[in-house]
Amino acid sequence: MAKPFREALKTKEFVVTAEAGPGKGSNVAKMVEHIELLKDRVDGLNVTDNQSAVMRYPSLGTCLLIKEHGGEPVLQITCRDRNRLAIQADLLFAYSRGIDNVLCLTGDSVDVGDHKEAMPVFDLDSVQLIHLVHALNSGKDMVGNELDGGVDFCIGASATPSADPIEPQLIKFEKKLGAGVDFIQTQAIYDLDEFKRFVEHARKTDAKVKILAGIVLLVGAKMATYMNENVPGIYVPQYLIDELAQAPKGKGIATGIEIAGRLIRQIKEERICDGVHIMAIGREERVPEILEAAGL
Amino acid sequence: MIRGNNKIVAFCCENSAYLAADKAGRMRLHYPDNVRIIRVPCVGRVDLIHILKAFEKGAAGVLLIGCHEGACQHLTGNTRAKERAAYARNLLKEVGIDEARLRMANIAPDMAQQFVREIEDMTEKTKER
Amino acid sequence: MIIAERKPLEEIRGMIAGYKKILVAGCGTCVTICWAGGEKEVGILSSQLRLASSGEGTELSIVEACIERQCEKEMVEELRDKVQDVEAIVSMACGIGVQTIADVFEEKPVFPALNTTFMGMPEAEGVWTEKCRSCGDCMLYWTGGICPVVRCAKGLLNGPCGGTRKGGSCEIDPEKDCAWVLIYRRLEKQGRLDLMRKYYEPKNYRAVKRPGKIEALKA
Amino acid sequence: MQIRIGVFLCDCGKSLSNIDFPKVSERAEKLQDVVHVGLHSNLCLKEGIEEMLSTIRDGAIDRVVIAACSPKLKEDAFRNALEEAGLNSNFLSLANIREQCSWAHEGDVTEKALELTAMAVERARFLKPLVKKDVPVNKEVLVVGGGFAGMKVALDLANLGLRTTLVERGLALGGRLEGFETNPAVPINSMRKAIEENRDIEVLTSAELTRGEGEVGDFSIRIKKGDEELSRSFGAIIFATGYRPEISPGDFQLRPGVNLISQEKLTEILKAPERLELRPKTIGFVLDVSDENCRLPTLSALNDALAVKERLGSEVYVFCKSLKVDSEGVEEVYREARDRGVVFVKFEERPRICSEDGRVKVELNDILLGDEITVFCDFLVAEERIMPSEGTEALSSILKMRIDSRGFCQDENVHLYPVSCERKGIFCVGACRGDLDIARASTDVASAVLSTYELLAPGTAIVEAERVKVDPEKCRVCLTCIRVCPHGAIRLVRVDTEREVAQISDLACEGCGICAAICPAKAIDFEGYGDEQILAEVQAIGESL
Repeated sequence: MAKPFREALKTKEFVVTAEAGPGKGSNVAKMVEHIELLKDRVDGLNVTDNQSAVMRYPSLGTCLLIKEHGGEPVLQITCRDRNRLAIQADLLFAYSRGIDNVLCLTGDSVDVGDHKEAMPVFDLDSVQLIHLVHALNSGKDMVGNELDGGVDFCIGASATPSADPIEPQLIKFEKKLGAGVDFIQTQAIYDLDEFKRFVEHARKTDAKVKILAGIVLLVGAKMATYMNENVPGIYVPQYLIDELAQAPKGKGIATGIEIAGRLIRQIKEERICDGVHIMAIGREERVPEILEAAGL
Repeated sequence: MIRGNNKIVAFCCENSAYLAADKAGRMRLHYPDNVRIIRVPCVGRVDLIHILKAFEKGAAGVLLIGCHEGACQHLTGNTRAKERAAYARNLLKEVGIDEARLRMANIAPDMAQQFVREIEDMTEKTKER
Repeated sequence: MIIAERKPLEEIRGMIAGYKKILVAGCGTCVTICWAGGEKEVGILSSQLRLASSGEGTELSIVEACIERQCEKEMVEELRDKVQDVEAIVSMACGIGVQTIADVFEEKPVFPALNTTFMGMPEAEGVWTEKCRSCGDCMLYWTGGICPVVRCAKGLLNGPCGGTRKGGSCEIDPEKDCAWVLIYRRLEKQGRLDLMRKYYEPKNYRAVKRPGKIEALKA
Repeated sequence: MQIRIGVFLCDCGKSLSNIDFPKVSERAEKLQDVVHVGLHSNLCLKEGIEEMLSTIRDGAIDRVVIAACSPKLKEDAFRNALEEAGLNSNFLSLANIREQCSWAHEGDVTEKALELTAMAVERARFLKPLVKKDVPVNKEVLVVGGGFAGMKVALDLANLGLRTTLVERGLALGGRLEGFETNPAVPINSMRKAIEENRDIEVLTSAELTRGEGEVGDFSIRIKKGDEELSRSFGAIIFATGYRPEISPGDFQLRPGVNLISQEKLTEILKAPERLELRPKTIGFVLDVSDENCRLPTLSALNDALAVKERLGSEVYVFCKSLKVDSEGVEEVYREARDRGVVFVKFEERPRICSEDGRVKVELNDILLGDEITVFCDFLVAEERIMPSEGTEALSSILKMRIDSRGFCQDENVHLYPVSCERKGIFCVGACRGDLDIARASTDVASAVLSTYELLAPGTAIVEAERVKVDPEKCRVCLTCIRVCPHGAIRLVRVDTEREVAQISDLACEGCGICAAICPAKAIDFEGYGDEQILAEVQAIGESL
């Protein structure tokens, strides 16, 4: 059995989590494979919630699977698909089944997903969601009704250190810290100097919050360029794109693994933050290699 | 049922196309006689309903002819007409009228040959329908 | 002002299929100003309908009219004489006008020729943008006069999402500004950024009980 | 009342043989509301017009349709004739059966001539009378900019008896003429004195325009002078805001230590050569790098080159590509410069300029020698680019005028040249329109002064009242027409205590009809080109007669 994630946050010098992206369909075999592969190598498996607004197997269901296979799940909840009733109900259910880590997110717009005509809910925003989880943790629902059997969630929030302009993002980030979170998981970072400035800023508001740097595995120069152009808040510096471009054909991913390993090693060695969250979008099976490259 | 009259209605700016048509006459440049010129003070005066009504009357084609871009006495009349023609083509498409039956052209007052070519061209195009 | 746009001709023709005599009724207020359903558009739609049906060889006679406001029962009454002579009414008003006509002339089928889209303002000639969603709980006083409910694609109340694109445009459309970046810049200019730092509770979606009703005379 | 249309057919001295006039005549009689059809051979001659007039005077008809030559030829004469006969001159509808019918087609065109006549008749049925009226115009003129052109405009207008207000944002009049070597020399001081002495010229220095409303004949302008804001009214406005020289950083990098200097700096040196530690042995000028058609920079470089020769006695090189000498007197200056020993070196490829041992090294391929040459200069005077004055854009937007693609006054449009802009009663003169020398600016001034005089001197202007008119009942106040009118001729006017509606100034309107086409409420009527009149013509097309 994995050690509880919140324990790891408190005690471990360097926390490592990995992202698990559910697939489209009821076949969970591949997911189980990934769980088995990663559950003992990382401190938490973080499950996306209809990521990129593309309908998939649910976050909650995947978290249950992780639990069943002896892993430590982190439930991602977005505000896009559920109103405040549904979110609270899901959280109660999650806690009742031993899922007690939650990452509170706004959620990508339905316009970027595969059900573009869906109603975007956004009854709450991410800051309000954090407040909601705190309310539940205190034994009451968000309108103040007593709960029969409370919850105790370890609460996380996200941040975008490379946003441009950064100031409005920082104000919102401070609101998240103000609402009270146990850990921060960032959007992919590649420029460590910029990231250091961000951590410094975060520490000024909340000295104790645990910060996990987001590491997205680059599989080639094309992906890096695509992300720069199309994924808000992610900026891959040109020297990394060049490095990827120089990789021999078919070896792009190996270079990507090396880059990810190098970043993680540097973060750990320089104690820039408290850990990393590895997002190997669609290449979860390569996470062990990244860990090896990072010397973990 | 609207009967076809096989006419081409040419809304001509009196500062350019209308003068070009006059010049074509003076030069005896003969062109098909199915064209009906309607003089307008600026091609920007031509409204969508004028175009549509011409087709309702059974026109084979409609031409909007104004000054060259940058030479409109009213600065934006010809560019507006161009936009309007594009919009009108969509309206025509919706009712199943070949978009090629509506065209916007730019002509200078002395371009008699060009005027004749526009008329001949439209006549030729609309014959095929 | 209410902004609307005309439905595709095919959809309108689908609605009126089978009717031989129709009234196309425009509205002289909001939809006139937004170039969707005024006297001018009544002329255009009628002309298109005539052209399309003559192209098909079907019979269609159209009565054209445009009144001051279709959302007023008394004004809609002006159409009564014309309505008597037709089998169906195509209303070129917003959804409110269509319903008023349908209420006044219950015996006749009424068809909407427009899609009512939003409340907005003219941005440039022929361009309108949405500015208010009539949430019934106006918060413009703390957002620098920029409404996040409608201008933020997600209607967020506590700041931008992580989707803000480089330079401050919106996740869903690089052509649109991120409302929260606009709010930040406005409040910064006014030296009121403290307003943005405050936490705002989840929105009260019962500020207006839907369907909305206001009784101004009631205490 | 029943409309009674008279149709006058003209066979142009029996020359239009491919039209069967008796047949046209016979069938035209059957057209709706036609009560008279006359066949003529000479409608454009006095006798022809007399024949027509007698029919009108009989009172038998009240609308006239003339099927003859192009309206572009005789329309005005026909309208005058109508008026002479006591009929409103707008009750005229023309069919162009000569240029656009008889002459344009081969074979018999009787049918077409008849249809064109029918179109004109149909249109005539919808004509309404237009009343000519006098509108008063304010005879005062605002001149913006107190440089050479502005001063000259003010003086010339004042001499013609029109009062002017000359607004200059600087401390004094004179503009760039101060310290600018001109040939022939401009008597700037005597101009200044003449203005001071002229009681018809009010000079406001350190003053700027802040707001502008209204149209030709009645502009309301706010002028800020110090802390004061003055409200004034003018009948016309003349822009003479001049230019601003600029050295493009991309073309030349003026760095301290490198003796690449601006023209301004050279003027400073020339004023007090005694302050120089060392008399420069060689001075170079470089031209045609940023703009091959530079007029003012060329002129000033030539004048400065001569001044350098005279006052410093240095060796002078002018590095140029084509040397624009098309301004008055410039060829002469150029010859004089050559005679005095100024060396002109022509290049095709951009010279390479760098500093070496405290001097400026210019390397270039001399196209006359066909060889690379190197010249060391103590100073190299950089070419200036002529740019619009600062604030041109803001000023233009105050008066709702368009600027050209380079930011100068006056949109690029052939119809506006030389000095008009799209708004009637506003003129642009001199270098605010671009790179114009003194001689050209003087021509501009003459042209603008003449137009202004014509416009304002009578104190009133004759207009056709409400030719293009907004129906206040139908106007939805959507402001579309105000936004689209290319001539700034429409504004909101309060019609009663509650309502404002768009109103078109009869004087400022140029009759394009763009507003009438775009008005979503169909509230704008354009007599002569109204919807019902245009559609009447359309309706007559293809009607079997």
